[in-house]
Amino acid sequence: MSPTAKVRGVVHLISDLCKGCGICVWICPRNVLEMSDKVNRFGWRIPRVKNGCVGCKLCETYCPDLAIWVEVVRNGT
Amino acid sequence: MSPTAKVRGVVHLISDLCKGCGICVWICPRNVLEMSDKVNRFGWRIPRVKNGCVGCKLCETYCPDLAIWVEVVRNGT
Amino acid sequence: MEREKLLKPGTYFMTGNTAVAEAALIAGCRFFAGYPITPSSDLMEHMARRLPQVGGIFIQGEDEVAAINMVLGASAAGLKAMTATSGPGLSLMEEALGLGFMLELPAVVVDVQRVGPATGIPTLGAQGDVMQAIWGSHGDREVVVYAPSNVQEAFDLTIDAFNTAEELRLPVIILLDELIGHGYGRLRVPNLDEIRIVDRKKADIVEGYMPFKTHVLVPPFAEPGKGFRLHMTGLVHDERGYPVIDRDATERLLTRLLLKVRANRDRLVSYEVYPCDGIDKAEVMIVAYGSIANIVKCALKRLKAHGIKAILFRPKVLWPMPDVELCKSVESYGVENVLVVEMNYGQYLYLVRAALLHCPTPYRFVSITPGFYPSPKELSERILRVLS
Amino acid sequence: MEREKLLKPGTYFMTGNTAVAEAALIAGCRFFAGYPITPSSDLMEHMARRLPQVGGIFIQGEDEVAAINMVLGASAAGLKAMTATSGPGLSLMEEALGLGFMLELPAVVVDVQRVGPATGIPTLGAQGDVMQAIWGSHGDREVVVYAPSNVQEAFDLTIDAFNTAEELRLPVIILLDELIGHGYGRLRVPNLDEIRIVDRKKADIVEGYMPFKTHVLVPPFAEPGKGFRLHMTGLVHDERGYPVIDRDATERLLTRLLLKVRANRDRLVSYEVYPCDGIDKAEVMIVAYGSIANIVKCALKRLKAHGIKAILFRPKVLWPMPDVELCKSVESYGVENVLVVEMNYGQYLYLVRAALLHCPTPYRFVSITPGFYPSPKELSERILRVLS
Amino acid sequence: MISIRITGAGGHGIVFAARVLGSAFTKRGFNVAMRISYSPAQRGGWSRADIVISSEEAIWNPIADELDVLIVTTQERYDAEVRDVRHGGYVIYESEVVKPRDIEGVEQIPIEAFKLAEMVAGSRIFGNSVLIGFFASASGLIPLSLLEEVMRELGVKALDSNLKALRVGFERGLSVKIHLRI
Amino acid sequence: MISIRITGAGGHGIVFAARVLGSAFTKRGFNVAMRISYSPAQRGGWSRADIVISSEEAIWNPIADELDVLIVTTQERYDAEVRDVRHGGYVIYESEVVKPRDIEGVEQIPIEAFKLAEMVAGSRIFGNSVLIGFFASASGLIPLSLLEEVMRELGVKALDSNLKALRVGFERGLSVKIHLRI
Amino acid sequence: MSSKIELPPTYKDIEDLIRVDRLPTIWCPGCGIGIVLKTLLRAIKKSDIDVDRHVIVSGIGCAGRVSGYVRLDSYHVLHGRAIPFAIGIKLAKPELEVTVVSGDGDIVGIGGNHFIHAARRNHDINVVIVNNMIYGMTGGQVAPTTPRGARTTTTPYGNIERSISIPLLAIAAGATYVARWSVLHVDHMMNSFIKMFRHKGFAVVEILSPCTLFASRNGIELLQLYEILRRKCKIVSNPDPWESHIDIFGDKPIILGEFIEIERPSYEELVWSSIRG
Amino acid sequence: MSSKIELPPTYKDIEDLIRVDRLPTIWCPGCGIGIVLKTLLRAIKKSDIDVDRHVIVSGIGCAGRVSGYVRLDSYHVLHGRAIPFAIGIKLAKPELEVTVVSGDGDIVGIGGNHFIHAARRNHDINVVIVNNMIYGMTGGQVAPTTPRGARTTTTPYGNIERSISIPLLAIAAGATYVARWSVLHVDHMMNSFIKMFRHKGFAVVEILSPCTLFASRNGIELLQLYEILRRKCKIVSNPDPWESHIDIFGDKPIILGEFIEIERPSYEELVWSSIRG
Ligand SMILES: Cc1ncc(C[n+]2csc(CCOP(=O)(O)OP(=O)(O)O)c2C)c(N)n1
Ligand SMILES: Cc1ncc(C[n+]2csc(CCOP(=O)(O)OP(=O)(O)O)c2C)c(N)n1
Ligand code: SF4
Ligand code: SF4
Ligand code: SF4
Ligand code: SF4
Ligand code: SF4
Ligand code: SF4
Ligand SMILES: [Mg+2]
Ligand SMILES: [Mg+2]
Repeated sequence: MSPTAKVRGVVHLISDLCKGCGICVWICPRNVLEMSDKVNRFGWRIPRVKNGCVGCKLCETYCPDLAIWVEVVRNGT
Repeated sequence: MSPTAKVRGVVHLISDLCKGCGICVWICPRNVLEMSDKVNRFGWRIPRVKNGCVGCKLCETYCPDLAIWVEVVRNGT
Repeated sequence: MEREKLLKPGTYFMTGNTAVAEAALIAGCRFFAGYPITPSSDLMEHMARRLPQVGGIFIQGEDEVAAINMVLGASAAGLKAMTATSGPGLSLMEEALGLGFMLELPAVVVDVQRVGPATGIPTLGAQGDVMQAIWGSHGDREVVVYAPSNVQEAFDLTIDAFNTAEELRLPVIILLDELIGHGYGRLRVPNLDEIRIVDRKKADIVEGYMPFKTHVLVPPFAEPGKGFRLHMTGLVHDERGYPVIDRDATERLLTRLLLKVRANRDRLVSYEVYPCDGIDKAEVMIVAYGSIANIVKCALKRLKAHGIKAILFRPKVLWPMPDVELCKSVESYGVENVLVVEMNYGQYLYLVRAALLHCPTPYRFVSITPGFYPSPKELSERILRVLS
Repeated sequence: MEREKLLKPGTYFMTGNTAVAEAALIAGCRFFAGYPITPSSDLMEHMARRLPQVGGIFIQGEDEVAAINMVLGASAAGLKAMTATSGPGLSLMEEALGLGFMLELPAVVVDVQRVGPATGIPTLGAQGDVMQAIWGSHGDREVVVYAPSNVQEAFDLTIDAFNTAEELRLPVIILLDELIGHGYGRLRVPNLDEIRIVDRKKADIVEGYMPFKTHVLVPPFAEPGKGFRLHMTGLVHDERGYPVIDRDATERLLTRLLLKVRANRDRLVSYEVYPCDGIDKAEVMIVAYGSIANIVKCALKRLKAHGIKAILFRPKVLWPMPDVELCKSVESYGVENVLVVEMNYGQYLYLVRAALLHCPTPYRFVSITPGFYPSPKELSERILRVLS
Repeated sequence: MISIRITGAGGHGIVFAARVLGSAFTKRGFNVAMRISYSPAQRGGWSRADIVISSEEAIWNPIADELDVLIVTTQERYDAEVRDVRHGGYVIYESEVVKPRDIEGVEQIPIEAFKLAEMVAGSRIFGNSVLIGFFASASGLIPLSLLEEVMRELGVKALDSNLKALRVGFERGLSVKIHLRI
Repeated sequence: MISIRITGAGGHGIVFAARVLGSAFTKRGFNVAMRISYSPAQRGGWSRADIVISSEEAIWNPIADELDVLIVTTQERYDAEVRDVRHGGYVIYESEVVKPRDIEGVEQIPIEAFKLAEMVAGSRIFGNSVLIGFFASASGLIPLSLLEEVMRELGVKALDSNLKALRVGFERGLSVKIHLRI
Repeated sequence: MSSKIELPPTYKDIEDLIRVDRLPTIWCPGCGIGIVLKTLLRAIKKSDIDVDRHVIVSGIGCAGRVSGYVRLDSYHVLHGRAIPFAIGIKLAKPELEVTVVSGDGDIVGIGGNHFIHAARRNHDINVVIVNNMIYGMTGGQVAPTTPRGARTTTTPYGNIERSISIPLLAIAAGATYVARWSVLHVDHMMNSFIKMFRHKGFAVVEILSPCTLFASRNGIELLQLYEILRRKCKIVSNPDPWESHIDIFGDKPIILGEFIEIERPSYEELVWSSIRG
Repeated sequence: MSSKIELPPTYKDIEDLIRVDRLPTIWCPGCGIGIVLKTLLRAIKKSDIDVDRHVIVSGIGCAGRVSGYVRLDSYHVLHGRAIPFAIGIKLAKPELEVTVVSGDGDIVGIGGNHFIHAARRNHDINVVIVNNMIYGMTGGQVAPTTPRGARTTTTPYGNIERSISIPLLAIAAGATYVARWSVLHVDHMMNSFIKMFRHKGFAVVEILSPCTLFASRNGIELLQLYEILRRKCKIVSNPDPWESHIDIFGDKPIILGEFIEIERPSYEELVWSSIRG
């Protein structure tokens, strides 16, 4: 993969696993995420995904609850 | 007291306190002490005092059982 | 000034753990060393906040062993001292409880019981540490074991516990369980003057002071730093406190230490018979203590509705045991069946059986699953099944 | 090859501590973790020398808590494991004994009793840890407590202890005292083939293996490293080993664990009635165990000379208690007085009393000063005084 | 003797509400026993307070056979606990979050505690005070002034906001009647 | 049943001597119970072995009412323990160090164990073996060969010297008669 | 409660090592322990050791709950006693790779004596210490790792104790591999975990992990704690253990890195070679 | 047994501090503990603190018996627990000068956890550790201080454990005064004792002391052990704690000296000032 290849990410949330801690929101370098008013079935407020994900996967890496994951889509594929 | 003053020591043993360990014999720089065949009332062999004590008090200092002591006699006194 | 910082007379709604802590402060406790463990931690936390306010010392140890040994040290230095823990912690403190007994150091140990053994269920109450409280140390040691069953009693018996510890110079145990420790209830605090506070008798400096005199049950206490030049040892010792290996000295020391509790049993024993009036004959006597006894009280009404005349015999002090009193009740109420109800799988039961030998009566046991308090209805149904 | 290094069949003159150690090796013990304490240290020292010879592991821990937890770990890994200590160490091990019970880990703990409480008299024997052995942990836990009274029994009951621990998957205790531990006596070792050795039942790898199945009393043991992916916890857990907070699961787990001992009591109970023949009626039945029972045996002759027909009832297994059997003996010999003789200030006494409720009989207690074994003459005089 | 249960999510101030009620009954001279329980999870989850109020001196048991009143602020708790309410008993539920089922013989009373709290005190977190006030006036068992006194004594943060919420709840409760006998 | 006590100073090999005797009686088929005690001091002081030999299977008690035989190697122990010897019993004492008192009804037999040991085995430390041999032949209860066998089995250091001392003790004992019945 | 939860596909690599039926975990929202858990499992997968030979032992505490979420042979033992239990396993079955995962209080508070003596004897086990600077499970009491001045439920007037440095203590006692990272240093953490599995001897990896309780007792948000870690952690090569005390609210950087990595025969090697030899 | 023993006149200075009626001590002939005892008492006499304010606490072991021979307020408590007991006394009565005297096994074996946490909190007590490199009282088992290779009753094939360095451990844990001497260094020992009384904070003085059992288990005479100490001990100023491991049978010198002497507020100061303040 060339370092200049444009990459974007599609963010998925397993809402049952999310505890609404906001780490993903805090760590995302592109401010792709923000907390929503939606609560999951355990009563936790969960984040919402906005546009602009570059697929860096920081949110996935630092989510303590395995609740968020990112599909990396390479330009053109 | 002048450093050249001749000093000698008179060694006393409290035989009831002695356990015959031989530390005094071992540590005496002048070989003034040696183990004897005499046993005290607890059955320990006790040391015997020979001549030549210079009053350095090493035996007294290192006797763990407070059993030996040295009277230091200064020359002429 | 310190006195001003104590809980004011009045009526409160507080937890059992808080009531114990506040009572301890009123009783004069000025040292607390502990180690966190559910469901006793909040008692410790309360002391962490409150002790400095009254000029006392709080310290959290590196473990329970440290905590209880610090308590004994502080007591040796003359302070009234206390710790609080739960089952796993009590297991770790048993060796030191024996030392406190041997060194005649007053101390109060609170065990807020939870489900055991091992880690069990930390957040739920039980009554599984009863026999351990009485018999958990190696060697023969006596202890006084308090078992309050409500917030008011948690307060009152804590005062008693400190008084007993001071008077007899030994460690005593207060057994709560989660339901009483964390449960809220009414507490009426009287004027401080109305509360009897006992301080250990202190020795005067005299030539030839014998720290472990054997012709008095509880020799006066010698504080360090006063010139007594006292020696205390956990080895068997003579009247001077010197270690000895001698039959008579051993017998003298150990019997004197044990007699502190045994010879004072009549004063120490405490119990309730419920209902206290209106009944002169009961087919069934239920023996229960602590929080379970409360549920029994409620269940009695239901039993009555089923035509069963039953009374509750509730020790407030589990040890020394009100065994003679239990037999007296059995006899005076013409009891035909004794029913022991415990939230464990049979502990105090054995001591009740031993007591009943003096008034042989059939007995039954109802075991309540540790952690899961039954409602009065559930309990009365269990009882009915056992009786039928 | 290992087998060759075991004690050969034959007759020996050795100490009780050595006999326990050698029996442990024969029973298959291949792990020992301990911490020095008089009068059990020589047992550990023997294991330090002998275990490497038979391919076993010896380690001295930094304290007793480390030692017992290492023993449990080794047992969890599948080895037969053991520790030895004395009262102060047993106090420190109580928490872990509860864990072993909860995790269903076989282990053998030897307590060579000395005078307590606290440091007491380290070099002299006593019988002060009896109730602690039975009741010393927090929460409800069952244990099997062996009380050999001579070197041969020290050997035989150690084999039994390992077998019971393996069969029921729980920690068991062997109570010696200094006199038996350090005392020499005759030991006859049979051919190894004649010694019954039990190994814990191992689980086979199957999908959906339930490590804590509740419809069998003792589930098969799953060894780590075999792919079971097992979870064990000291929290109350379900059949999968997962922590749960649930009344039924708690009841199922705890009752199953307790039933291992309770449901097997008939097989576990062991006792001797002495003299075993030549007497059909006894006014007095003496209950005693361990080394004191030997002195009682000798004293019986003297009692007879005073016209007192007495027998000895001696539990070899203190817990589960031969209570039914005790009552049977009371009844079949027409016993009029039960006399409990212990080298403590009254411990097993309470359990004897509880047992006697089923055959109410007057009882007496003779307390022997801990540490100071009486001669048969002294003892019989004490007994005569108590009986008169 | 009456038994009340207050339950809801971890952040709903259940224990505080229960302490206020318990203290008030205590001040009125009753014997009050109260038990607090939490869901097993470390954070989040639910909490619950069971209060038994008795006029008999010797009764200190917080565990009742059935509930006279259930005060509930989450659907999950409602579903789990409504069955404990006795025939003839009451459910007071936060009507924004709880959708009650039809239950024979149990009177179910809605109150939008969270919304009211937000309105009068600026935040939904004072919903618990609304509920206390509501129960007090509906049952007629505790005067407003006593509740205010208790709140002051407990030394709560944001006392003013709590008092506001309390009062609005009390007001709303005046139009409702809960019949209880201690 | 007979009871024997061997006692002396810490370095006198008391326990070893007692183990040899105990093992020998065991090999002869008796039940032997033995107890070892020490003075409280950390080192030095005395040691003591009490041996009870019984022909009854169930008897394992090393604590006797009185002694049939006391074997003693220090004055201090002699003074402390001689009173435990029964009327008609025996004292075997190291005659170089122990000066016996006159005691009615107790036969006191001297043997210069230390000196003999030094003579035949080169060191006084083998005095304990002299005493065992002496007791064995004087009592007629243990043949020399059995003692030798036991010593070999116990794997003692300086076996030869011990055996020499044993034999000289055994020889000396032949001229003495101690009457004991197990 | 937790019916039919499925892990995201990006966790397929470790799905078989997680007890998915027990999710979500009991940990608070944002608790760092979850990051340690997944990193550990990935390291196990990447280790050259068969997963069935991995054993996890933990004591009591929030971090101690790790053992209950791993689908491995795992033991959740007494508070403070994970190390001796693990030593028992390792001595008995040296072919197992035994890793202790537990909290700071569990390992260096009540368990401190086992820690120093296991280090001294160089037992061939791994110890992962999740250091949240507090007693989490019991509700936020002071721990030996709590910074001076910090408020906890038992230091309501501020902590007067000096906090312990785990790397320094470990090395002084004799540990042969010691590293420290935070939950924000996942790659380094993973690398250290893999190293500790390979290491023959006592390996200690301390992971700084933000805790809700520690934050709230000190008047800050959990995410602020993460922020502090991000800002103040400094990775140093060959860091000086004497400089390793953590000053969470002060100005000094928090030193991370591998403090020691040396070879010394492990206790197990020595004991087994003496038995076989 | 010990009727009418009188001390030599040269001990008149400390006669009132010795329980003469209990002499001779139970210690073996030549045991070094006696030298520690008399040096300690002389230091107490020379300290600026009233003797009645001195308190001695010890655990169980040969060294622990020191508390029974001093005519001072003295407590002979549980094995390993002298430090927490002493802390309890000191916290309760800060005007007392509390000194723990006990054995290596007692303090850093079973008592290791109390030792490191007391050091960390810098409790204002003194700890004299008589290090005889073995468990003496129980008959000669391996101690954490036993050198590698040494034979003891529980290491019949030679010790495979590394011995602990008490100064290093103490300093790493947070002790503020740490010195090591041997019983052959009476003047230095005395000096350190006096210093530790003055020192406000956790002071540790380790004294190497020859033991009959250690000698005999290793096939040498007690006096040979004294000889080894005389030959191998090397007094160093500002010694490096990392170089402080003791290699008794090897070639390396045994480093003696004062390892650290720093000021840091003691726990007692902080706690009492917060109460009074
Ligand atoms: C013997 C014993 N004492 C106390 C406890 C209570 N306890 C459970 S966890 C814990 C501390 C947990 O702190 P830490 O080890 O730092 O783990 P964390 O919860 O912070 O991850 C304590 C004191 C216990 N279970 N057993
Ligand atoms: C809880 C407990 N475990 C074990 C013992 C037995 N014990 C007494 S002293 C001692 C060790 C002594 O060694 P050390 O502390 O080095 O002192 P020394 O005798 O060498 O001076 C032990 C293990 C005890 N008394 N209590
Ligand atoms: S980090 Fe994970 S648990 Fe936290 S809010 Fe984001 S997705 Fe939810
Ligand atoms: S992958 Fe990176 S950019 Fe995309 S949401 Fe996650 S953190 Fe933000
Ligand atoms: S040093 Fe003391 S005890 Fe040892 S032999 Fe000399 S005088 Fe006796
Ligand atoms: S004083 Fe010195 S010279 Fe004299 S005997 Fe003692 S050691 Fe020897
Ligand atoms: S209390 Fe702290 S460590 Fe425990 S789960 Fe919550 S955030 Fe994690
Ligand atoms: S065993 Fe060692 S430490 Fe103990 S008294 Fe003897 S020489 Fe001293
Ligand atoms: Mg923590
Ligand atoms: Mg030592």
